[in-house]
Amino acid sequence: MGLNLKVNLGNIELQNPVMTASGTFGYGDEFEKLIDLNALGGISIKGTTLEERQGNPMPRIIETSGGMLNAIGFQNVGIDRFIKEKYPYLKKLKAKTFVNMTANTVEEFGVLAKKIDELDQIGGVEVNISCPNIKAGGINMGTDSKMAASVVREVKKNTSHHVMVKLTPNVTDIKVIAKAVEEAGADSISLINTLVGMAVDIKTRKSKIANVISGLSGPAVKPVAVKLIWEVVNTVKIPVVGIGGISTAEDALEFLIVGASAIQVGTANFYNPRATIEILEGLKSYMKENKINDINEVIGTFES
Amino acid sequence: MGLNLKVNLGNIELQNPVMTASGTFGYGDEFEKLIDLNALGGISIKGTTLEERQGNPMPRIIETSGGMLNAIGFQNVGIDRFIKEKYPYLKKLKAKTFVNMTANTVEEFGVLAKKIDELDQIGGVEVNISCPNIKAGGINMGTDSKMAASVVREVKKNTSHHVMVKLTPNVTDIKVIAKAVEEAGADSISLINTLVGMAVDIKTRKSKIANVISGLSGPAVKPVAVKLIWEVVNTVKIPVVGIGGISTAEDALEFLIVGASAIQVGTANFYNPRATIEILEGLKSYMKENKINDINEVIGTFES
Amino acid sequence: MFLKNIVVEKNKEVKSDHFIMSFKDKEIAEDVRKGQFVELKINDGLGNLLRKPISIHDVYENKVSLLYKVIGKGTKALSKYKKGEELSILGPLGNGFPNIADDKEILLVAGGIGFAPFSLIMREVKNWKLFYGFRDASEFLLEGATSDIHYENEQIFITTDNGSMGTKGFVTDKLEEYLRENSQNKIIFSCGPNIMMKKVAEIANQYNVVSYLSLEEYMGCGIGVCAGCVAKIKNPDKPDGWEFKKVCKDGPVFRGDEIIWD
Amino acid sequence: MFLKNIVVEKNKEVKSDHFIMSFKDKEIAEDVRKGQFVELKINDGLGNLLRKPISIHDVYENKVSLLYKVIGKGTKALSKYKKGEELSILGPLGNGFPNIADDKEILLVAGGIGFAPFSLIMREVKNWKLFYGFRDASEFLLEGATSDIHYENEQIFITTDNGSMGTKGFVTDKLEEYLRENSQNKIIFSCGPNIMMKKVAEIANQYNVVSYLSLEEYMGCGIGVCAGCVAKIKNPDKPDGWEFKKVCKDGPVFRGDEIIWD
Ligand SMILES: Cc1cc2nc3c(=O)[nH]c(=O)nc-3n(C[C@H](O)[C@H](O)[C@H](O)COP(=O)(O)OP(=O)(O)OC[C@H]3O[C@@H](n4cnc5c(N)ncnc54)[C@H](O)[C@@H]3O)c2cc1C
Ligand SMILES: Cc1cc2nc3c(=O)[nH]c(=O)nc-3n(C[C@H](O)[C@H](O)[C@H](O)COP(=O)(O)OP(=O)(O)OC[C@H]3O[C@@H](n4cnc5c(N)ncnc54)[C@H](O)[C@@H]3O)c2cc1C
Ligand SMILES: Cc1cc2nc3c(=O)[nH]c(=O)nc-3n(C[C@H](O)[C@H](O)[C@H](O)COP(=O)(O)O)c2cc1C
Ligand SMILES: Cc1cc2nc3c(=O)[nH]c(=O)nc-3n(C[C@H](O)[C@H](O)[C@H](O)COP(=O)(O)O)c2cc1C
Ligand code: FES
Ligand code: FES
Repeated sequence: MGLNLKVNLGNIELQNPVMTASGTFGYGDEFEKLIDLNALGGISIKGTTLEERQGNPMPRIIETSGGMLNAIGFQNVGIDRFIKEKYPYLKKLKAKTFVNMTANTVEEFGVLAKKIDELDQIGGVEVNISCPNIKAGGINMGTDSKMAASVVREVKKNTSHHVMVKLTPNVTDIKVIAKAVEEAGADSISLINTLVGMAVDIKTRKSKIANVISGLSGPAVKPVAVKLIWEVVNTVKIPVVGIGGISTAEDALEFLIVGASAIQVGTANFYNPRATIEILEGLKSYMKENKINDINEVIGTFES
Repeated sequence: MGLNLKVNLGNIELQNPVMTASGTFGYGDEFEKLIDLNALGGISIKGTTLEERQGNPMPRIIETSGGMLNAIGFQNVGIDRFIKEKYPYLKKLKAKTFVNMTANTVEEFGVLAKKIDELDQIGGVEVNISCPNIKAGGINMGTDSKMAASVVREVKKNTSHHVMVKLTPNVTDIKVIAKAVEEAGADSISLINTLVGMAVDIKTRKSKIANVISGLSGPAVKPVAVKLIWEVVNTVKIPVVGIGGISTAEDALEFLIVGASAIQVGTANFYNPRATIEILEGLKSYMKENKINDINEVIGTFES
Repeated sequence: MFLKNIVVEKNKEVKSDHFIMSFKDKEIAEDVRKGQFVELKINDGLGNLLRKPISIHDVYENKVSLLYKVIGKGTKALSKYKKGEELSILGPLGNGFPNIADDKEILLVAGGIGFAPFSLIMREVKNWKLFYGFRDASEFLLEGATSDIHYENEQIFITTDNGSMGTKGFVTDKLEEYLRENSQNKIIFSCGPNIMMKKVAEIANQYNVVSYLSLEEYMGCGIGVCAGCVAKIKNPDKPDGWEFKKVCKDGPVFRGDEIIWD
Repeated sequence: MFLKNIVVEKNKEVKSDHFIMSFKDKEIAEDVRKGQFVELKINDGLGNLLRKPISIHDVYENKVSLLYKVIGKGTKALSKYKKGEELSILGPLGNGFPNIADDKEILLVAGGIGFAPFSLIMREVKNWKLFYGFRDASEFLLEGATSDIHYENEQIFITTDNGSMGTKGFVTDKLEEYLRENSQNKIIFSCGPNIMMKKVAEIANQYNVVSYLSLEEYMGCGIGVCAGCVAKIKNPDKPDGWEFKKVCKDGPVFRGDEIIWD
């Protein structure tokens, strides 16, 4: 008896709901010796910017209770080198590539989208809007519904690819942001990005991370993520991709049950490089045990 | 050589900066067999309401990675029974009592404050503004700077006690809320209250907590707390009390170094009932090792 | 109530997935009342943040023993403790079962691992009968766990779900059968799944017998400060006729006719 | 690169707080290059979420050994592993030290636990000298950890901070002393604290000797995907003349004259 794990994100189909989260899976190739990349539903690449970036000074990461802090600062090869050096490998995979991108002005988002539009073998773009808007005095675009919407409109104008918009959890009311990006034309929403955090070295009395402010991820944030995803699912009609602390099939199921159409695995890739594959296997076992043939029968079945 | 651990919260002095957090220490007496209550700097009592409340249905708590979720729903004896049954015990302690209180309307906050004003042996009130405003359609008062300010003004009008205002971390910009409550007359600010979270039972596909939405606390949230406290310290002039995941002296020092004048220990009281005392001892050791005579020389020495 | 590190003396699987852990501690041993519990801090990093409540199974000459079933990551980690290792323990906690005059017969009604707190009673009280239901013969804990307690075979009524031991069926049916014949001067103590205890309370009510039930709830603190572990208990003085009482502090044992099940 | 569970064969304290852990694994043993490392997943719940990088200390007939110092909660938990227990291991990782023709003399400069990756070199390469600095005689790892490696006493130069063994002073002073006399056909491999390695790079530069330094950074993934572990490396093609390279993947060994210290 064949189990169906295919899920749809609006106009695109994933062979299964297990994706990798941006910044935790490089450009996929680094994992080829460790797992079968063709088994994954999707791969979101390291956040890509218009120009190559070197990122923040060291130290950039530190472990915390049940999680980790990072402030990488978008070290990446830039969109042109991505297209030349990384895309040819990714396009051959069965896992759909999502080009995660970020910028500091609305216009730059448009330029990036236009370049990505040329790539015919991707699942879509993933727009990381949690970035300071340089023109607007550094306000985080992901925390302001108007800015968020204008980024999405600009991206939509410049590409016909599926546009997934990635939201930050650091807001008072996620519903407002979710609605705004939906109205601006987003094809799907992914969340959560990291929670803002900080850690102090009590010996030096300095930050443990050079950039001072950093992002919290890992199992510690899972309850926050589940709650926000449930809220967004109940607010918008477009599909939602759940992210945040997922490291086991049980975790993934929590997100699917509250209504995520797919999930992304982030930090878990670091401590368990086989996490995605084990989640996939676990989903299948859960389906068999519960006599479910189609994973879509799990999605959104939360009883409140 | 005597170490000085005394700290000031504006007009009041604590014999040391180690307090307990509301809802995790009952009314103090439950701990008398386990620790010397007179050794503590302060005790914030279980959130008290005008009427006795039974709280939410069960289950109310669940463990998460590095933390826990709770939705107790303010089960408490009500202000009148608190004054009659609990206050007589607390007033005799050297640890200063902070009467944590909450309400669903601005007026009710005033009534509570007036009742508390009668108590002559307390450190102050701690106003928990993270509560739905019933008259304003259930919006969380702690996430709206205007509502937060009006609660503080109403409380200040009704008591001459020190007014500590406890903030929720679930906002886009904590600075706005902090400024608003300072301008409204708050004598100090404490934070963080719990992060909103949720957990799903994949077998029943129901929430693991009857109330669905619950609050995340414990070591998992510490990085988020440190960051928010640092932001608030840099925004307001009134003293700030740090809360969130503190379970060791090292944790407490992170908060003091970023500028908290005192700290509150919450969830740690559950798994280590001696946490407060151990933190106190650890602070003393740190001072000795670093040849610091006065804990105030640690506060706010973060180098960014 | 004490908070201390005890040294594990024994931690052994007695039946599949059922372990007995024991340690020597005079203070705790002397302080214990029947039906109380302890809160254990399992130190395997932050995977198990909160303490885990486990009943006091037995006390004998300063040796305290716990009988537990591995059901999740906490009890799994507990089962890994080795002789000589330390464990932080908080207890004894809660109000246990009441003391009962010898002229009354105590009917102990246990479901599965709910048998845990009864050993101490069987050891210290004379006049008892045990109604003990479990799934399969492999889960019978009376021999593995309490081999040195003396009793007559007539004192014990066993039921299993699959009939592999005793009578096939519900333990509550056995209880009712028994009460139908002799309901005078009886008192019931019960511990087990809620669904079983609810039935016990009904039967007790029907035969006009007082019952004391030991409830289980997820616990945060174990000492009454978090209000995480409450049960609905009748109280005519409250507006709705009931209040939420703390299982850890006001219980875990409550009178069956005072519990509101919903 | 492999991801597998290995079975701990030995895990023993060789000097105060310094442990050797060894396990048998043919695949890893055959794959290792000198100066590579592995990432260990310490399973004590969530207290140690990320893997911990440890150099490959030695390989001998399919037996791989790690030499580590207990400095925090991860290494502490690692030291608790017992023979027979399993451990998830990822590796070998990174680019190690280059292969050097026998006519060149390799000067190994080690500071403290930085000695760890050199055993394998001392075993497999002939033409080497070791400059080894540490705090106190009690931290001398050469005997405890590598008793079966044969060398002449003249190959070894020791300095300690307190003079309890070898010469009192900096190991880099010894290195310079040596290079002052003989700097032809030499190459330097170094591992230890940054402050020492920076000095090594300076001396190498001064005497026109090529140096390879093994850097240490806090690591997230160990395989080049998180960019958590970078070092500033010269690159004239980049706008600022340098780029951040990944210590785990592009290193941990870099040429001393290409590293920018700041
Ligand atoms: C007063 C009392 C006495 C008990 N006595 C015994 C006993 O003698 N022997 C025995 O085997 N078991 C006993 N239990 C049950 C025991 O506490 C749970 O089996 C144990 O906590 C499960 O932990 P876990 O991590 O293995 O399971 P998890 O995987 O965490 O959870 C499995 C289930 O166990 C329950 N549980 C988990 N953590 C707690 C907690 N902190 N408090 C309460 N319930 C929890 C929950 O219902 C959960 O669904 C008692 C419980 C209570 C409240
Ligand atoms: C390539 C490489 C090879 C190494 N080889 C050895 C070796 O052979 N023997 C040995 O004893 N040590 C080695 N180390 C250092 C070792 O990784 C750290 O001592 C260890 O990770 C400390 O963990 P902890 O939890 O005990 O300490 P913690 O209490 O977590 O931290 C103490 C310090 O250790 C460092 N550290 C902690 N976690 C990491 C991490 N995930 N990645 C990098 N640094 C970390 C940090 O600088 C931190 O300040 C190596 C490090 C690297 C990068
Ligand atoms: C080291 C690191 C780098 C990250 N880089 C990016 C990035 O470039 N773009 C992005 O959208 N999210 C980035 N993230 C966020 C993750 O994609 C994910 O949203 C977040 O970590 C929460 O998921 P997790 O708890 O499973 O890690 C990064 C996270 C980590 C830990
Ligand atoms: C079980 C529980 C009950 C709580 N009840 C209250 C409350 O009544 N009033 C309040 O202001 N905060 C309450 N809190 C929040 C704590 O006081 C504290 O702000 C929060 O838990 C973060 O600190 P921690 O991580 O040290 O626990 C409660 C927290 C817990 C875990
Ligand atoms: S467990 Fe905290 S009140 Fe019972
Ligand atoms: S540790 Fe992740 S890139 Fe090096």
